[in-house]
Amino acid sequence: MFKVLLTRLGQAALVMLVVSAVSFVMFRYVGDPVASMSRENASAEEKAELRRALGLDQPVVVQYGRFLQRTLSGDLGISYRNQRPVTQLIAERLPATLELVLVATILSLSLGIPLGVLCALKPNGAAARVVQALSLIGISTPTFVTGIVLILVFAVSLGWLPSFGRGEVVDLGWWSTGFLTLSGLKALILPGITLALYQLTLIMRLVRAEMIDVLSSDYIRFARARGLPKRYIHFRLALRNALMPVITVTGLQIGSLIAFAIVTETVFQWPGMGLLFIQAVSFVDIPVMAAYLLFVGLLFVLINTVVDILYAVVDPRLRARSA
Amino acid sequence: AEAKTLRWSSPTDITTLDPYAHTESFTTSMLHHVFDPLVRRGRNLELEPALAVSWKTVKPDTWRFELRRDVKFHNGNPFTADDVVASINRLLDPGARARGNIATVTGAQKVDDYTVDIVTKGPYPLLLNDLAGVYIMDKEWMEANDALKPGNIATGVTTAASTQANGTGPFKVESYKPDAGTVFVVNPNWWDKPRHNLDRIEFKPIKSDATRVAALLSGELDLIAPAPLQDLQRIGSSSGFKVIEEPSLRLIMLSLNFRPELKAMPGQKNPILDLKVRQAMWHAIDFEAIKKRVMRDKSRNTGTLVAPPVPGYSKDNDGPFGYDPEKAKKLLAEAGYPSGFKTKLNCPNDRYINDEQICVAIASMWTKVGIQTELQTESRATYFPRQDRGEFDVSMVGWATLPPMDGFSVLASLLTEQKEGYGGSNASTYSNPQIEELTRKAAVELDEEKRRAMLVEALKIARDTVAYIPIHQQPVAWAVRDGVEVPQFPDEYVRLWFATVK
Amino acid sequence: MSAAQPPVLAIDALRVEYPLANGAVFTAVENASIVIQPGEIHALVGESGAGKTTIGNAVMGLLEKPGRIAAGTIRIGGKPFDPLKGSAEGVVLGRDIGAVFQDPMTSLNPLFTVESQLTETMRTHLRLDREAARARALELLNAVGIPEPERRLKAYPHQLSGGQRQRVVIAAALSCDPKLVVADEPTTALDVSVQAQILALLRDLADRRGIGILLVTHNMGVVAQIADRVTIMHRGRVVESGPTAEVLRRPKAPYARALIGAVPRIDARLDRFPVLGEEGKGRAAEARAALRARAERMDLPAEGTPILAVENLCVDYVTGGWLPGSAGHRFRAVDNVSFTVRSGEVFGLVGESGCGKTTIANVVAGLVRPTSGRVLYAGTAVAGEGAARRTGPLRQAIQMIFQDPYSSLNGRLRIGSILAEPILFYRLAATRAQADEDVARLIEAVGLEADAAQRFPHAFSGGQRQRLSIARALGARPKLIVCDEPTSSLDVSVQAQILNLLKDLRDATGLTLLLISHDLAVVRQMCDRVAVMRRGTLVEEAASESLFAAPQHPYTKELISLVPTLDRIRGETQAA
Amino acid sequence: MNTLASAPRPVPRSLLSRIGAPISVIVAAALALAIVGCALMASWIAPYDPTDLASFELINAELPPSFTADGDARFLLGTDNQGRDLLSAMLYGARVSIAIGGGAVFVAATLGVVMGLLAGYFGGKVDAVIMRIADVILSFPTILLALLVSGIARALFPNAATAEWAPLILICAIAIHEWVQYARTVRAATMVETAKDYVRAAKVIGLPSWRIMLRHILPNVMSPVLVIATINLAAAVLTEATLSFLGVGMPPTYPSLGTLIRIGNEFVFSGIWWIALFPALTLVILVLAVNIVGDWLRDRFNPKLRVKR
Ligand SMILES: Nc1ncnc2c1ncn2[C@@H]1O[C@H](COP(=O)(O)OP(=O)(O)OP(=O)(O)O)[C@@H](O)[C@H]1O
Ligand SMILES: Nc1ncnc2c1ncn2[C@@H]1O[C@H](COP(=O)(O)OP(=O)(O)OP(=O)(O)O)[C@@H](O)[C@H]1O
Ligand SMILES: [Mg+2]
Ligand SMILES: [Mg+2]
Repeated sequence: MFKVLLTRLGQAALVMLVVSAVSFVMFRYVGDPVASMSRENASAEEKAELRRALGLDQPVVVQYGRFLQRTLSGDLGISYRNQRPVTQLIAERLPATLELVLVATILSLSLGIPLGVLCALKPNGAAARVVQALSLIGISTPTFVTGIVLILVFAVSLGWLPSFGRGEVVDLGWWSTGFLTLSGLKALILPGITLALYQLTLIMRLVRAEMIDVLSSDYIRFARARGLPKRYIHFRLALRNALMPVITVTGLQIGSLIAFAIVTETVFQWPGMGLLFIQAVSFVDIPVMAAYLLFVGLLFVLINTVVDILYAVVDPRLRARSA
Repeated sequence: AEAKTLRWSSPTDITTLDPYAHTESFTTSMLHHVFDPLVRRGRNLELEPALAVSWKTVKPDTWRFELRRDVKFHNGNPFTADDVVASINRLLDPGARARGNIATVTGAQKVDDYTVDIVTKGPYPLLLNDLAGVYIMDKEWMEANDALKPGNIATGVTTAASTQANGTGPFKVESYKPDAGTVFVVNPNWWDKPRHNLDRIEFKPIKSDATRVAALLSGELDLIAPAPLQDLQRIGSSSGFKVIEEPSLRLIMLSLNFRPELKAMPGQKNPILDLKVRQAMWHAIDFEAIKKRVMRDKSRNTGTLVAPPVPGYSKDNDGPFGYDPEKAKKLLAEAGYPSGFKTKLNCPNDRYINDEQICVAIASMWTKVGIQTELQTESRATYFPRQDRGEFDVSMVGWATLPPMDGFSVLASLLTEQKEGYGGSNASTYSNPQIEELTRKAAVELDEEKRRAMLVEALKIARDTVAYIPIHQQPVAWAVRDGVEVPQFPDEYVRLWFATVK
Repeated sequence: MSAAQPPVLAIDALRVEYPLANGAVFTAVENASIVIQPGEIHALVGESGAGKTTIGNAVMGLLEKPGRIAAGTIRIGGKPFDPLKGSAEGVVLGRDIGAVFQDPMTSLNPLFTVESQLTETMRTHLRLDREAARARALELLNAVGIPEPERRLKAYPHQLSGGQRQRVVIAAALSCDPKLVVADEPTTALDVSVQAQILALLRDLADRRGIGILLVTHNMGVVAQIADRVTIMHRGRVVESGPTAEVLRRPKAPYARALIGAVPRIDARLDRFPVLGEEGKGRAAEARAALRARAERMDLPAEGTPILAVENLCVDYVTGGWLPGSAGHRFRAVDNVSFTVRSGEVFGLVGESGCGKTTIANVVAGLVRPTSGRVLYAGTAVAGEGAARRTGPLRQAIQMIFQDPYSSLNGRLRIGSILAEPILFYRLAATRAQADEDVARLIEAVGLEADAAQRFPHAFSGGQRQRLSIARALGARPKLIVCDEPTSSLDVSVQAQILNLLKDLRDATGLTLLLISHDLAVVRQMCDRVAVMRRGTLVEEAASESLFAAPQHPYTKELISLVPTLDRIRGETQAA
Repeated sequence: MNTLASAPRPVPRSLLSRIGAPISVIVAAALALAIVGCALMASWIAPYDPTDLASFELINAELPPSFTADGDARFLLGTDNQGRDLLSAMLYGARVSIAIGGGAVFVAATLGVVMGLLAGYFGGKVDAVIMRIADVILSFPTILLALLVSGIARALFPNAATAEWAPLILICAIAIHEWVQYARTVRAATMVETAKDYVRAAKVIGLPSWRIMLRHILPNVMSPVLVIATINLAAAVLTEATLSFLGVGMPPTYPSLGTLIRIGNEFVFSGIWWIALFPALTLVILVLAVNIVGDWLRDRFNPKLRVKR
């Protein structure tokens, strides 16, 4: 057990190392912070000096070496765009994003799975068709359009929900939550739905596809032969067999939502990680991007470790294998 | 009386509360609510006394400032000459990101508690313009908070001043959360007589245009600045909201490649080096159509490189060049390109108002006269570095002459060769000996009349030689709910100490 | 058994059809009628693929789609079966009808423990609470003879041996005291002693509770031992039906006569298994002849020298502990087993269900890594210490017939491609067309029609699938075949043909067989030498003749004594 | 005696019913084919060439569709903000979007399936390496990867015309990111399938690993792949629009469906609905159709469901 976790930790370190190295190669192509940081009438000398101050005149290898050195001594640097320590920025944004992702994931799982099962039970039923068509329309509409339409309807026309931001948040030590105030909860609804839509469709369709296969298997017939209640057969027995891809995809989705819920967070000006990141990209805020990508690397190794463990929880046949 | 709150939004956020750690104009404008400079821009952008009540040049390189008495910082500390000296020294520190804002200043000396001398490298006509952007900080506070050294967003140096502000300005910072919002509350002890009636300002950045508009329309905001051009009509026609607009100082133009070769035609002579070709390119663009269709009649077409309020502007220079595709074709033929030539056109797509659309229109117009234009647009993050490296044939430039708000900035940055601190944005290597000379003379000319004449002359040469192709002056368009009165300024600063809400 | 009570099951003139993909309709059952009175065990026997499973499924409303009841009626406990609803009024599956599916391997959901699968049924129908259900589940596992029931409750299906799974399925079927049990070959994977225990259990339930049982089986001994009545089917039709003694003693229909005549004997060794009709006729026979003819003598170690040596083999399984790397619980399935198989012989491996036979087979086939010990093939280590990677010829040499015919065929591939695979892979045919021809010949050799190549595995009966796996193993032209219960789902006549084929191939080519079987009669007829296993260890090894004539170990003696034979016909023993 | 009776049903069956597809699938397939066909033949059927910069006039910008009150008969679906004929822009745009979306999905799915099979089948070190590479890839959003790919491409081929290279760059950029999803899904399913008897049987036959993976395991793990692929098609088309906006994709003189939607979206507020609506509708119809056909195909993959309807 310990050994496995240690190996994973070692792998995580390796992943982060590679991520940071690739980032540094990449930073040459994402732009140059000098342009966004200098005054309009800065002279060429001034820009060169700024470039020197940023260390950008050095070869990439040297820049990377410096970054590694600093990172290893625990210093992730200061953002160019928000003059704050990057670690602090990430820590500040994490709660907002996690809460949003939590809502979206709960929404998509709690709707996607039952709908998927229903669609599998009656693949040709009218209800199943309508649900599927709607969900597909949902995902083939770009997120920014969905977001704006929701805002126009629920914020502008009806005035029920706020159009942007997190509402009032309550600080619980280092965590700021929007779950404890009415305005905070209201603010979660629209971005939550927008974010959930893609995931919901994906989960629904995956569940449906797997369920259709599972339902034709012998053990389901045997369960029928034992007269177990339909609900039990469908939602407990069969569903569990259909769950592997759902777990996989949900894990991936949670990871990428935490990291890159860019469009939704931008449309709703949600002060989370996605917004932080996209602004860092458009500003070429190298310290934020570098630290951020490290964080995401770690995040994904963690999530995927959890997912791998979940596989074994769901499917006992995989346990011996991991032993 | 109930508290008057103004809630407003813009797409960008405040970078830092340390005025010397950055050179961003939006942050500068925001911090102006918290800090005062020695001299400031008045309602008509004229320079007027702020923390300094008067000034004179005691020597060509020394300016003496008489300071305002009985001014208190937000924390109650009195404002004195020590604060000015400490502030200037802090800004002159090699570690200060904004040091370039007073590049010609060499130091400040306290004469007495309320008099300060500021020394420049030589005669320097634009000192006051520069000082309008230098906010005065509190020496004792800096000492107490270990912030005497400046922060710098580039080197990652932060101090207490990065997240806390103690100024003399009309508002105090109550809270500052990046991307979530900044709250200002009124400073009841401000030295000036407030022309605003605000108790509180809630600033919330919203990056997405559509969301910003929606938030205004849903009543969550009182002011959005800027408001997207294509939504102005809708906002204006919604009851309870109005659009306010004015031409901005920002001029949009096309920069032309003056290197020996074009990227689009490697190995061949650069046709753009021929004046006739440049004139043809100018004549081929239908600016009226762009104004009407793309800019929705909100822009102001121009023929020169500075906006009317800026010193150096002259009506004579500003006349339209005239849309004349036939003439353009003729000029091209005369220049030896009867069937045109190939060029690339590069534009940002998230920097200027409708930048991409303007460029598609221009590319189409040029193609019609035979200039085969390959258009590429990209985000500002990658666009500007490439522009700086001179990778473009024809590219879009926006210039607002900020912060000095003087035509000299166009000369010094766009029209001169890249050397001796000049030509900072002239990566396209335009060069004209007369302009070089005029620029250097204007730089030290303290007589304002003469200086302006030099600027006008240089800009005329630029127009005659088609150094750049000016397109138009961008509009500044904001939207407010009824009952909010905010004056607009062509430098696009939001100055809420002039704002009232009902 | 009062006559006033309606029969638990009354099938009248049933016809079941499977529409096929190509638009044709296949009639699997035609005009079948069966009546089962309370307390009666009704055996349904007949050729593999005759439609026995189909009848059982039809009764339960679980016909595999697109199968349908095309004609006839079914009454359960007197209530008519409604094909639209898929059930009879007031009859609840699980509670009123208990089902044992033919395939125990795929009947259990792989993701749930034995406990949960057993108790859910009881909690649903008997409204027991968790504890009570658990207690009863333990009782049931004991009743079906699963050792260490406590531990097995926590096990997942893949951790059980074939026989253990089959017993779990039986336990599940019996758990709610149903009035009718449809038991489809419930004892194929069981050793004779466990089988005897199960049969006694069924008989007891029928006698005491008046349960009616539809018992599908191929084992005539079993029929003789416990069935009250028997129905014999052939190609979808009932050819004979009546009281057991009468039918077994004096079969009238030619097929019935032939079938009974083909039952292998345990008391004496014959040269060949008796088959139905004349052996040398028909397409199947031609195909088999062709196979034999094609076969050339393989270059093998001289007959009689060891070809396979299993040395001190131990295999542990780790169970429990779902966190990766957590220690879990070790279970020794095979404990220090050694034996040697000589070239060209048929070596039998028999023993208790769950004693580790399949595990050994898996090790020999290279599917399970031994914990210690090793396996040598013709002198080279192929598993365990010092084993080299198996490459081409070595791989081809050892083939295996899996115990579970259902899951060992890839459901997404057509039979044709499955069978062609080894042929093409080892370039045993020059062209694709020739490979297809070989496939057709193999299919015919195992008694199916060549057009089976076009179908998918799910459209076959259990016995047909088993034959297809045999055909696949033969396709590779191996030198050693590990046969794990190769004929458990086959009726005696088909079984005879297949076993004869294997024998012939051995004679012709020197093929070596490692035969795992519970059917001691088959073992006696087929094997040259036999090893007997119990609880992971080898208890006895001897030449077949001497083993059956004079068993040494008490366990062996017990096994042999318990073999059900045609002579002990129930009605008669009772009368006697 | 033989009951394999082909029932007397020699009714001639039409081709369609022989395929056995229900009407909805046939309609969907027809629609998808129609859109793809129109896109492929854009240069012949489009009334104008929207990529020819000389062919449109800014004066014609934002004209409503010809069937509305103040529409212009020349432009059936109206014009965009540059005065391009919207119908032509859509036809050309669909070509770009389908090529890029389809290409990216294809490349990503192929790569992902192969990686997933390898990781799931071999486990151990192979798995660890592939999955950690996947984690690295996951750490970068598509945008950054696209910037990297296009930056490198630009560095390697400084003089390549953007419009020709862009689709390739975009396909690479999107696929490099997206394969991970397939890989992890396939890996999970492969781990389960590998333990099943039919795979063990294939191992005993001695088939090489690649063959077991491709022939035996693949068909059994395809169903989630098809689901993800059909859904990702929409996502890829929209990603292309985002990337083009960042300057690493198609130039603005060659708008794709996604770009048209993005541009049109800016104008919806001001009542210019057609620029966004028609391209969005096309995309929705395409995605819907592909998904319906995909579902049906998936069901056909499962032999047990095949004979149903
Ligand atoms: N994967 C596994 N994990 C844990 N225990 C297992 C596993 N596979 C088999 N066993 C156990 O190992 C023992 C031997 O199993 P094996 O399948 O070899 O038996 P067998 O002799 O073939 O029995 P049968 O005749 O019933 O098929 C059984 O007790 C079984 O429960
Ligand atoms: N889904 C199906 N589609 C088409 N034909 C099928 C299907 N299922 C079974 N059959 C065919 O129906 C016939 C009867 O099958 P059934 O399973 O009832 O046989 P069985 O008597 O149980 O045989 P066995 O003893 O081998 O299990 C077989 O010939 C089989 O090929
Ligand atoms: Mg059967
Ligand atoms: Mg076994």
